[in-house]
Amino acid sequence: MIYTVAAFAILVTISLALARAFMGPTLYDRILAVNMVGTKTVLLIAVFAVVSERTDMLDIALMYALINFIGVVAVLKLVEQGNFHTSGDDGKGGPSLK
Amino acid sequence: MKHNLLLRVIAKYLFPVIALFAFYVQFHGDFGPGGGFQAGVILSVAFIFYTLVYGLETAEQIIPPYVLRILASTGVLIYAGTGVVTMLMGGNFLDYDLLSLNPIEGQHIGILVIELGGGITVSAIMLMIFFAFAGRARS
Amino acid sequence: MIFIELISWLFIATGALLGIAGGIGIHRFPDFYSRLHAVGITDTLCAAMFLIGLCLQTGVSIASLKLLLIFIFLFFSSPTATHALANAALLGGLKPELDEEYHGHCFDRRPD
Amino acid sequence: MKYPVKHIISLGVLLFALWLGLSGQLNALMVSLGLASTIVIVAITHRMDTIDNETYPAHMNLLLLRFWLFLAREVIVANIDVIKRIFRPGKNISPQLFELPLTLKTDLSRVIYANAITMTPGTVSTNLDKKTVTVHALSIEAAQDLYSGRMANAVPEDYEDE
Amino acid sequence: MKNITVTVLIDALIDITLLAFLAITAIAIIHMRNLFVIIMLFGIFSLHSAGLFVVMDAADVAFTEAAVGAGISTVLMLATLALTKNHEEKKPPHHARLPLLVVLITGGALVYGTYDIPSFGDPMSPAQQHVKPHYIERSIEETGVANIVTAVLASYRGYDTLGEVTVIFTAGIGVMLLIGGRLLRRKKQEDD
Amino acid sequence: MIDIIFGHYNYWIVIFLMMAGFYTVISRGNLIKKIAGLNIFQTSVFLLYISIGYVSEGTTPIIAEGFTKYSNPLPHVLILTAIVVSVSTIALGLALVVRIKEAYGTIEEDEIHEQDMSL
Repeated sequence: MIYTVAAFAILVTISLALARAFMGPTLYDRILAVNMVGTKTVLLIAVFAVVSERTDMLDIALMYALINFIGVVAVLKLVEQGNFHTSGDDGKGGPSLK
Repeated sequence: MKHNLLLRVIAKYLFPVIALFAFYVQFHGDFGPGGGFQAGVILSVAFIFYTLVYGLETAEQIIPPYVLRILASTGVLIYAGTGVVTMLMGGNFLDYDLLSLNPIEGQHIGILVIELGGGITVSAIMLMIFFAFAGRARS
Repeated sequence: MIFIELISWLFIATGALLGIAGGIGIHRFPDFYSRLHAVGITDTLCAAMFLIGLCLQTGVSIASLKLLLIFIFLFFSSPTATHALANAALLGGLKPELDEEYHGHCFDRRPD
Repeated sequence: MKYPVKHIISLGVLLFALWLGLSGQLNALMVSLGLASTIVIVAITHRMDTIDNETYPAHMNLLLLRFWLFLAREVIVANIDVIKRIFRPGKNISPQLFELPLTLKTDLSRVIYANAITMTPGTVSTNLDKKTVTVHALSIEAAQDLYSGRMANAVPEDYEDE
Repeated sequence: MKNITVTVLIDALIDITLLAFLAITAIAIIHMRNLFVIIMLFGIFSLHSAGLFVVMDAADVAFTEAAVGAGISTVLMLATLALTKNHEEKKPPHHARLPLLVVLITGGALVYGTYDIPSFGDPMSPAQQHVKPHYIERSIEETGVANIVTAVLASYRGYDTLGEVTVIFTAGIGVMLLIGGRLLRRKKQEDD
Repeated sequence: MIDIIFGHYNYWIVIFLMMAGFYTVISRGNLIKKIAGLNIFQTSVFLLYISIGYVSEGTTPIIAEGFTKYSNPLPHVLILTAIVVSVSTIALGLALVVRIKEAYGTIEEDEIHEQDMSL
């Protein structure tokens, strides 16, 4: 029973984040929402894995927890340097994005 | 982004963990979800993360592009080579039963080896693709 | 036995409420930087509550160890992501809506 | 690099323990594969180390555990505060952006501090360098709390580096 | 399986909701014109589909989708964006009526076709009858591998997988041929 | 009636996604957006396969004690490799986009056509 409540709450949270992702005035609001959806998906998968007693599936949640933020790092790189090859130590900024 | 202290340190500590997880996924395809394809992608993601933070030059010092090219073809060769070995042992192509005296054991070895081949190819190719995209802007 | 069950239910229910509160938070707060704080709730305490609750359900096993690892990794990666995002927004030229009243006071020296 | 061998061994042991925890299979094949993967990763990490010259802390001391307990309490208190701000009607936040001078000595403790700031809702670290950390706070109280240096004092110093 | 009814309920709940989210996200992706936003929405798209794969009992697929969606594809698309330096899609000059018509007709035909498909999750559907029983019952004795997907992937359909690995290899070579080298400055050649 | 709706909901959404991707590919001129549409199309095909392989009250095809009903592993195998192949082919498409941008200076289809015509 509590699992259904948990899954439902996570889905409600995801839908709220999704609304922010579609409305979000700036690009960063949208990325924030994507990030939040990511964390909630980790929890959703964990809840599902425990309730269906297939704890193998926890590996998927584990991997999401590990690598979900790479996309944000890539965005930071793009905003900061405007390319993907410099290490950015020269302190030159890239083009700013609105 | 070496001057970004937080990312630099986090990349340093998280890289071995992601890489170890990739290896875990690689070798536990028999028991749980996972296998060569997923492991290859995760391993390449670990390197991509490192590249994003430390820059392409540093990453290319650690794994030079020619090593990636060799690894990518090695993976396919391991896969196809397993098939050729089973043929030389008198069976069909990719007939793992012959790899050991016990067919089950042979299957296990065969699956482990070809998953390894797949994993090496996928990770090398993904990283190669990323390096190609990232390095294109240099002139 | 039923006691542990009840405690875990309590944890999960709290986590659920916290998650929804964070979800409402990202709509209530006016600008990007303050929304970061609302997401902070769902990323930390909500996730912790869920994972502890699930841990109590599974008992001591590989599964609970993995839940614990999810918890640890989430606590490494989610602040990193938030920091990277805030940094990107700051570098990308997004101005925060600051409070006029305290702004000069707090900006450069320690208030006494 | 004062104690490279010590660092390598500690990293290796940590990774191998992680492997055993993830795998849970104790047959010879899996353990040896785990050992092999650990060695490969340690070799790659070592290669990275020699290039950018940074080390791993060899000790996971009790200070870190105490800090986590401290952080857990902070996170709960801060969460309650932010939730109150979400549900109280009207405008009840006073966002601040300020630079906080850092007194911590090593990179690792600076990063731990910045992540701890981010983890407590109400404050987010938006930029970090050797001397300062830029923080966005939701309220003046949260900002003052950071200025008081309570959290910075609790961060464990990794005194083996540098 | 003490939780069977709960599992079925949660299955249905997550399945229906996430599919609806997917549809909404797809509409948003079509609607948005900022390419950066589209790439970010793709992250959500991938997360939802990974969640759906988990619910539809495809752990391996979910794993792959998660690894690819969270890591590679976002980064690659951002890298392309960095290279093309084009962040805004041009407004289409006219309303696309013909494509809409084509899509509506095709979609209508496909929906009409679904009436002959067995219901979702029907254990007696033809797709479940052919080779599946063999895989489920015999794979553990024939290969000794608990994960049937791995057994099928690596053993029963090893040829297929060899082909797939070769395709990936070839795609990698293609990318290297296209953009592998450094960008040659055309200006310099013209100057000479 | 309700059976038909719940039994075919998945397929309808899949068809919707497929058509959404198709529409994006044929109606939009921006090449990156076209690739995004292609990606939606691919995901819909993945979902279709996995939906067909699903068995209600079943579980993941990893043999464990206490489970008897498993979903069909064959679609999983096909889609698992298809996802990795799809990302490498998408990378190939993106590489082509990069080359087109370098050659034409634009990634809008109509502008590329114009330049081709004016030659």
